[in-house]
Amino acid sequence: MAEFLIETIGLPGWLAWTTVAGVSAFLILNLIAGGALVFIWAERKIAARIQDRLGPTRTGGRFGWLQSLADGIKLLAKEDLMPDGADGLLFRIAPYVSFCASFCAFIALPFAFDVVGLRLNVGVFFVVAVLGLEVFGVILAGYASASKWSLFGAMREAAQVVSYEVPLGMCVVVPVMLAGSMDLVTIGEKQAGWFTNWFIFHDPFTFVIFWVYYTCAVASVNRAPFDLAEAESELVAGFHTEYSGLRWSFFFMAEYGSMFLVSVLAAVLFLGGWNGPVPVASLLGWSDGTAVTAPYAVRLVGCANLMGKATLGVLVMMWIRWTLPRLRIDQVMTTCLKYCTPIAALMFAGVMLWQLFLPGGLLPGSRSQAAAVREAWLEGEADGAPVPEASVGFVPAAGRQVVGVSR
Amino acid sequence: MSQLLDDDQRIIEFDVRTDEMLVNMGPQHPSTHGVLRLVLRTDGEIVSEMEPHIGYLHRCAEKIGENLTARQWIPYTDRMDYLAAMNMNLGWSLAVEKLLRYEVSEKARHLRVLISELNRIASHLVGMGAYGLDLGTFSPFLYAFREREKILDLFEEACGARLTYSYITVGGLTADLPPGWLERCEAFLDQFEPIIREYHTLLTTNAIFVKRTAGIGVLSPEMAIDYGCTGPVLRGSGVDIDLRRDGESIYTAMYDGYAFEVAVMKDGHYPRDREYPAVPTDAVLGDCWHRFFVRMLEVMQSMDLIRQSIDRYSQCKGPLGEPLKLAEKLPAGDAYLETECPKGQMGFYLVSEGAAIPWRVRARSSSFSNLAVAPELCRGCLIADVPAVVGSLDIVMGEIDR
Amino acid sequence: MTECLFSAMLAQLPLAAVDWHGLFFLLFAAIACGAAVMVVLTDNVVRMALHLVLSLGATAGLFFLAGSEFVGAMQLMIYVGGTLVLLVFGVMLTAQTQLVALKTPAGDKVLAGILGAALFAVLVQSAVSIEAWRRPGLAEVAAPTATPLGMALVGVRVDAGDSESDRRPPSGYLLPFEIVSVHLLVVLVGAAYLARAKRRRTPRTVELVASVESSQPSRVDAGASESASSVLVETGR
Amino acid sequence: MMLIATGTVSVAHYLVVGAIMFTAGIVCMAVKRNALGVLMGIELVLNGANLNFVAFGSSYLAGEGRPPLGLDGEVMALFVILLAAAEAAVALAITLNFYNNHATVDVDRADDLRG
Amino acid sequence: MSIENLLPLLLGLAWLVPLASFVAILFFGPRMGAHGKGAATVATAAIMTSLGLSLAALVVWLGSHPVTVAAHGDEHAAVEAAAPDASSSTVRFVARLTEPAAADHEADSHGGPHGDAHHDGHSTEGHGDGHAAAKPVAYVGDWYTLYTGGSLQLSIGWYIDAITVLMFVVVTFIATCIHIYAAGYMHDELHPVTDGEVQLASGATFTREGRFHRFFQALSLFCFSMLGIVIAGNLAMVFVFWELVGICSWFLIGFYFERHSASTAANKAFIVNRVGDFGMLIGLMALWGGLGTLHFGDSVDPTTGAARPGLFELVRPEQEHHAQQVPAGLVAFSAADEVARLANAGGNPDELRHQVSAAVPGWRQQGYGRWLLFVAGVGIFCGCVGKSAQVPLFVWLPDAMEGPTPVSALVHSATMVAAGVYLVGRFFPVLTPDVLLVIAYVGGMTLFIAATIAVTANDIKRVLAYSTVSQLGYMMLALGVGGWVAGLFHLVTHAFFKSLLFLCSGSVIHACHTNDMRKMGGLMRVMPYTGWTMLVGCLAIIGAGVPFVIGFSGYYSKDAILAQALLFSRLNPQHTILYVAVAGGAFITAFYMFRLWFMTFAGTPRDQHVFDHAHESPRVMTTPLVVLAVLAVIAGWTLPGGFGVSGLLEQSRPAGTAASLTTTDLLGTITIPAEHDSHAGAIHVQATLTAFATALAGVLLAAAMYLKPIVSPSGVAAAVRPVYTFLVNRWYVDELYDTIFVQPALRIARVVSGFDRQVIDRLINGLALAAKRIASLDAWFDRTVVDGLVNAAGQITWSVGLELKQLQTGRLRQYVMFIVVGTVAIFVLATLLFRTSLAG
Repeated sequence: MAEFLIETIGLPGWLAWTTVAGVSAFLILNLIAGGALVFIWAERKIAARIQDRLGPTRTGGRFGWLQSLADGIKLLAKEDLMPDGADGLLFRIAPYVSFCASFCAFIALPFAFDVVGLRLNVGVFFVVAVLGLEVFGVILAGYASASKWSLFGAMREAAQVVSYEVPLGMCVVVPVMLAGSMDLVTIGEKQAGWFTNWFIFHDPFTFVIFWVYYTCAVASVNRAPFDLAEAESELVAGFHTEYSGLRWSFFFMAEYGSMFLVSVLAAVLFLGGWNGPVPVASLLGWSDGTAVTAPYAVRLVGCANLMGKATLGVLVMMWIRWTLPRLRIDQVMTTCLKYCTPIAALMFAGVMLWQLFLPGGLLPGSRSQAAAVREAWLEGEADGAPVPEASVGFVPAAGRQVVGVSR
Repeated sequence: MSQLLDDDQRIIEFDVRTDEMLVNMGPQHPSTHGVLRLVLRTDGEIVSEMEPHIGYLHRCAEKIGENLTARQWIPYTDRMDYLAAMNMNLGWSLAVEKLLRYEVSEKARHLRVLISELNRIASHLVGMGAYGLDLGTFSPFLYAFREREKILDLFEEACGARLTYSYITVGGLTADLPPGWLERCEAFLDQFEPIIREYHTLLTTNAIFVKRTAGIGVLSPEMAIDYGCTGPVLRGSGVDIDLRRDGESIYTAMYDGYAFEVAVMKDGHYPRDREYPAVPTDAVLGDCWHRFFVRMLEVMQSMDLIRQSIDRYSQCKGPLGEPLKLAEKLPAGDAYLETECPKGQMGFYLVSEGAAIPWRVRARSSSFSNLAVAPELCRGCLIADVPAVVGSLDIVMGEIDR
Repeated sequence: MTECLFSAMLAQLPLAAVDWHGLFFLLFAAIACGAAVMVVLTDNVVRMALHLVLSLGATAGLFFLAGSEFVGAMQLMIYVGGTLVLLVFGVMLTAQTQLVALKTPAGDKVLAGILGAALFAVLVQSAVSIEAWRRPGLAEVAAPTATPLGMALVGVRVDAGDSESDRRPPSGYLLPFEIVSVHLLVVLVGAAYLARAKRRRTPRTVELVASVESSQPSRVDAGASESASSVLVETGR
Repeated sequence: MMLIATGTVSVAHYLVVGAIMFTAGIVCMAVKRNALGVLMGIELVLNGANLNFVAFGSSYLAGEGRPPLGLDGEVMALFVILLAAAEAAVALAITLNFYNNHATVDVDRADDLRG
Repeated sequence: MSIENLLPLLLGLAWLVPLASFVAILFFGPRMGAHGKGAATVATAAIMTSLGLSLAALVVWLGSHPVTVAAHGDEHAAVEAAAPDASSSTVRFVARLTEPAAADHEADSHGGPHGDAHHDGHSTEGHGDGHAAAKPVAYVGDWYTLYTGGSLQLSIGWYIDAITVLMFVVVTFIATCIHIYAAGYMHDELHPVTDGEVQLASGATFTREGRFHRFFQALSLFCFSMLGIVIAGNLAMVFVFWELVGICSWFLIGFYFERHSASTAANKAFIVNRVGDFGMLIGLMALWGGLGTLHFGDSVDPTTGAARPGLFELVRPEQEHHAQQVPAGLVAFSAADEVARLANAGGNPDELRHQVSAAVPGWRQQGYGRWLLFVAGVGIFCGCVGKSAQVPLFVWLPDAMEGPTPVSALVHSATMVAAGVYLVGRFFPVLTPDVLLVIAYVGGMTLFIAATIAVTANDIKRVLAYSTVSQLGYMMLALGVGGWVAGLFHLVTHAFFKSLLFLCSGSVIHACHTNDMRKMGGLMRVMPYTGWTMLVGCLAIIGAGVPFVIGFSGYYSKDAILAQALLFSRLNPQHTILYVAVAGGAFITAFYMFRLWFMTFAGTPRDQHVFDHAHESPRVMTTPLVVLAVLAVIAGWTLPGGFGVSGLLEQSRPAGTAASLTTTDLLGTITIPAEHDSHAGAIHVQATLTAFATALAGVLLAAAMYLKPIVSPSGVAAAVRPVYTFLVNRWYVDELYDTIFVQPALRIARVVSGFDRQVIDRLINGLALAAKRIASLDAWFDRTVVDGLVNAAGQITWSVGLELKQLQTGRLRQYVMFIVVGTVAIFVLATLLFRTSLAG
């Protein structure tokens, strides 16, 4: 887009880049805010339907589709209370820390093969890392509120999120291993084609590990049955007990943002990303560069695909929330450390062995192999300018016998 | 030195030490069933001590009873266990009738069984739904209330009120049933029966629910008896007492000819336990799960009793009989009667000096005794277990504070 | 035509000369240094932690700017997301009112300031004294280093020259990597063991425990009575 | 500001930032009485050092030729981060143990073994 | 997956599975079921898995290299089968590593394009002898390099050709049978065992825990080691597994180690083997010192990535049409003096290298290095002598019968003793005609000596043991006279029928609780399965068959040996004795085998008590017998399509050995005949008839002496009393060794110990006394002067410490400041001292 601005409109480079950055930020910000509105409304409707109710019906005419907006306006107008004895600075800053973490992670998320805020070479890692920062805001909020319930909530959240990052990380590494890259776009591209190319269907281990990932994702964004940090029957409202108004709504947006984020991540890592179950675009001969309009259409379809999958993930989370009771904190930790982590580790090893043994065969001695990898890499580098998605699979990719360089 | 340490019996190991905290759970807390205040002393997530503070709903009901005639006090009994007001009415009415040595008509007797058992179902539905809420699942609560609303509809039709009925009264009931009520009641029972299976799916057999309740808050039969626990709490610990079978004759006479089996585990089995989900392996007799399960069984039991009473009631010809006068003179003397209410054994005591207004009125509340055991059950558990334990006791503050 | 004019006008602005890399470097460096200084200046531990997060987060930004994406993400994940959460956890576990903000004698502060200034002078002097280090970088966008890094960890060095001596160590960083892994494991086990303290019960609490042990023998911390005066304060913190 | 105008960051810039962080960390260790504050000082020190490693290893910042450390710099930085995590875990455990035994985290009171 | 990847994978797994079983039993053995009963299941499952994988490998092999033409019967066909260039179906594949361009990363695959790509690259160039130029199909490569130093590369690798695959199948198959059999045989070990043969000092009976799982643990390790030898890609690996086999045999023979005889036998086997291994080590050193590689096949230099030729290529280089020659390395090594002379003449290393390589052919003509190659071959053969129990190191094998019978079966048929023969077969290309002659003579002696001893033995297992030794002699002889296929063919068939015989004898012992044949007789009635299967075994071992029509497996292999020996003796009349030994051995074999069978199964019971208690063995033991019996019959057959063991073996005939070769060397002129020449009509017919006649004569004699007592055995013994005594005492070999080696050693030891006690001890005692005196003097000095000094020092240190400890304030923050002060000070000092810059 920046090239387009520079070449066609003739803007100077810095302005073009600033514009692009601004537009991207605007889009993502609105995606989160708008997404939160939609999801909150959806959650209300879904919860209501699950519980034999109707949910909001009036606001906005039909289906109460403006209900979340109305609530938002109400929250804006509400007084921002701060308890006496609270640590003012931290109390104020906490919701923004949470929200920013959730927001920042969106930067690296691809929505179609080139619709991505910032294509990072270490995209997966970045997203998981930044997502982990969200807990910091929660801890600050819990501490700064000067409320025991908040403190309890914060402690629970800290313990839970730090623990669940372990199996989550392990699950995330599996697609990275299969794609041979930490770049989310590359990972998505590796799954192009029919739905059988999706990593979830790559082998039995990845199928299992997807569900482990989903469980851990639900836990790491604090949704039922792992919503210990805000368990209303125990801790009143957990870390945001003392929050109201806009600040509270920031926590809320961060929560829904993270929910959406982990769902998008699940879709990209396991469910083929923007690739539909059937490669319609390539079947129609729409692959890049053949028709002028095709890329845009492909991108749109890709976005829709990804959004659909991610939304499905979010809806399942809602479904779970309104169906299951909440676990106890020790049971949550047990689930993480005694079940998720070992299973993830086993599955990880399984995928690794699958990769090692099925396509190639026993790998011969490593010394000369290492030299070969090195040669290949240097050769590739000499070919031309370095390619961002260049990557080396440490494990032989399907159909290749030896470690090779994939580009 | 290390040898010394090893030998010292007074040395224990424990996790990272955190500061102890005093935490108020309630009186404005989402899961304390009304205005109960629980003061928790916690060490991290572990509750080392718990103390219930009560009295936020005290209305001097007993004192008021000493200034009203026996029938005039009926509405005040409604507000004790407001979730099972019919049973409260019945208890007080029977106590007064015991003093008067009065016997109601056969038709009134069957109608009283019908109405009080129906209210037992309603009460247990609230207990069950709210328990789910305590454990963090919202939907069963609404499913329970949906069915309870249908019972309240029936009550409204019979007596005009949805919560505070004052329907059963000294000497009978205030009015006979309207025409067609019995059919609607039967229709309700028919559609309600399969729904119980849903509840079992959502809660009783749900793995997380079992994890949260099985083996938690284990109440030994001895302790239950020592603390005077009654009702499902007592039966959940395996003590086979039900006043409908074991009570005073004036009360058991009401259930004469009714076939029912007390919902209590005997020899490792519940009555008719093939029809219900199996007891999970983790569950220990006397834990939260068993208390909950006993309530679920009692819902079924009450449905049976209602079906029987509908039969008998419709066979009774003749009038229902008028209740006693509003200012009926009471004979001098005293009477105490306990009845089996949904929450436990509710006792009413009155002393009369011969006037229409009793000289003394006292109530023995089952929830009060049941709550008293909560500190024992909560000692050493996690914070999350406190709502689970207190919820499983199914208390009503209106009855405790009176 | 007008567009061209417009863009020509824009090109005249001094902004056109802005080097974004330098700007962002300044931004992140300012945050990193400022927050680091704030860590020193703040007395409240929790706020110190906040500043530390800022500082380390900005450092991650500096890593990204230097082209070390992987290290930057690692910094975010392990340092900020893991280590600091752990620290804050520790702060909360020990968060008694009088401990949150311990005052330091002014003399110590002055002394430390002087020493710090001396150290800083030495460090800065050595940083700028080498001419080669002051030579500005070519600022060519280098290839991402994540993959070479991964290869280095398993023993393939793609950055080094061809000669045999350049390829030392021949096994790459596999061995250090394993050592670090084992080290981490040992450390974690040790830390878990260390944090499980043994305590002596005082006789008074023995009775108390005895009365409790019948129901929940293992969970009760009876040793708390030693510091009961401090922990039973109603305010909690 | 000069940087913005001339637009090139050199290794020395990173070194200076590292020096500031390092010094701040040292001073932090020297003045904080709270054990966790000392710990935070250590983290700052490690980070300052890390910046140096990355700066020397960065091909972006290097002038002609290969950067002085090359990939080794980044690998070192990685190991430093990992070991810092380990160090924090142990230090925290020690602190908690200290807190358990002394009901305080004041390092000035940790002088049981003084001469 | 292509075959060059698939075969190493399959065989590698087959090789490793027993190791896994060993590890599992090692760690969890006692916990596997009651008394470790599950260990048998684990070990059996492991070896069955190996068998399955080996069979799969065989199928894969046959899929790519079908055996289309018979090696037996039709000599022309055999010739063609041996000449791959004539039969296009046989792919000549040499690891592509020989290509200089192996540096690119494709080379890592140890594969690359299929061998067809450079099919016939050499043989079609039309040099004289197509047969000699044929190079067998082999897949080579390394899994893992353990160590690289200088030119030495120790690696775990594979060298897979037809015989490797075949040996895998044979070894795993027989091991499977034996595992199953042992699960039944060893069931006593499931419970505490009272060993009546152990005398305790107190006179009480000895009772110990059962060692069921330990038995299977060792068995698994044994299989692993044996398979390791078979798959090994280089001599170093062979040596390692060679020693592993040795230690396993030590475990297994000494399984009842409480028994004095068992522990002695185990030690004996071990020590005797070490003697041979010493020779092997010498051979190894000679090869490595001269050639710098121990790989059989061609390998890749680990540092440069260049191809480096293996042993076979060095000894029989391809450009010399695989004719044997002394490798340049060995020549230069032994011509060290000449090289030194060149070096002294000056010139840089490159020139020197050039000069040396130019001079090598000349030196080779002068005979340099020939001895070295001879020594290397004989050295390697020494190892084989030990392991395969050849003269003079055969004494351990009969004693090894102290182990449980399944062990005997395994040791004597498929594993340990086979290892030696296998190694000679594997190493065949490197062996010079002189070495071969040595081998042939050693084999001939062994075969004759062992056979004669077997005639007089009465212990059923001992008879079999000596027969094994004798049959091994056959194999060695066959290899020695150039019968490569014949020898290895006999190895395979012998594996089947000898394990069958041993298992049968085990069954008999199991039933009779005695080893003594003189107490048996007439067992056929009570043990029909055992009897019949043992009869099959006996028939197989004597090579029974209808001449020129069909026969037991031994018929084919023995015929081949006989024919080859006959041919050899025709071409080398001075060595006719070898043929005589073979023919005579055949006669004696037939005699003592049927003596055994008649004494055991035929006739009437000699000891009624034993007979009454005898019973047929359980199904788990008889089933392997039947299976093995079937194989003992058919293993030698060649199917109408041409498929057969010998055909398979023919595929891996070493390069350059298909033609006869006449050399004049260290031991005179020797002609090693081409093997296919022995199929020529005249030779073949004569050999077959001789074999048939000798075997028949032996059987008839046995029948005459033991079935129908026409000739009284005792009468015969009395008639040739000196000979009989000589044989009963096993040629006095043990006594000879005792006299030559053991007794002198003991005598020397006694003298030395006397010297130790009389002289050295006294000297030391005197020294000690003197030291004691001096010490008391010293003590006084110590107490007054030294202690005073030390105390003073301590006092000073203490008081200084008291002052200095003030410095240790315990204040963390102060320490930090100290560190900073120190750091800054070092910087400043450095600047002041070195004056360069502040940065130092």
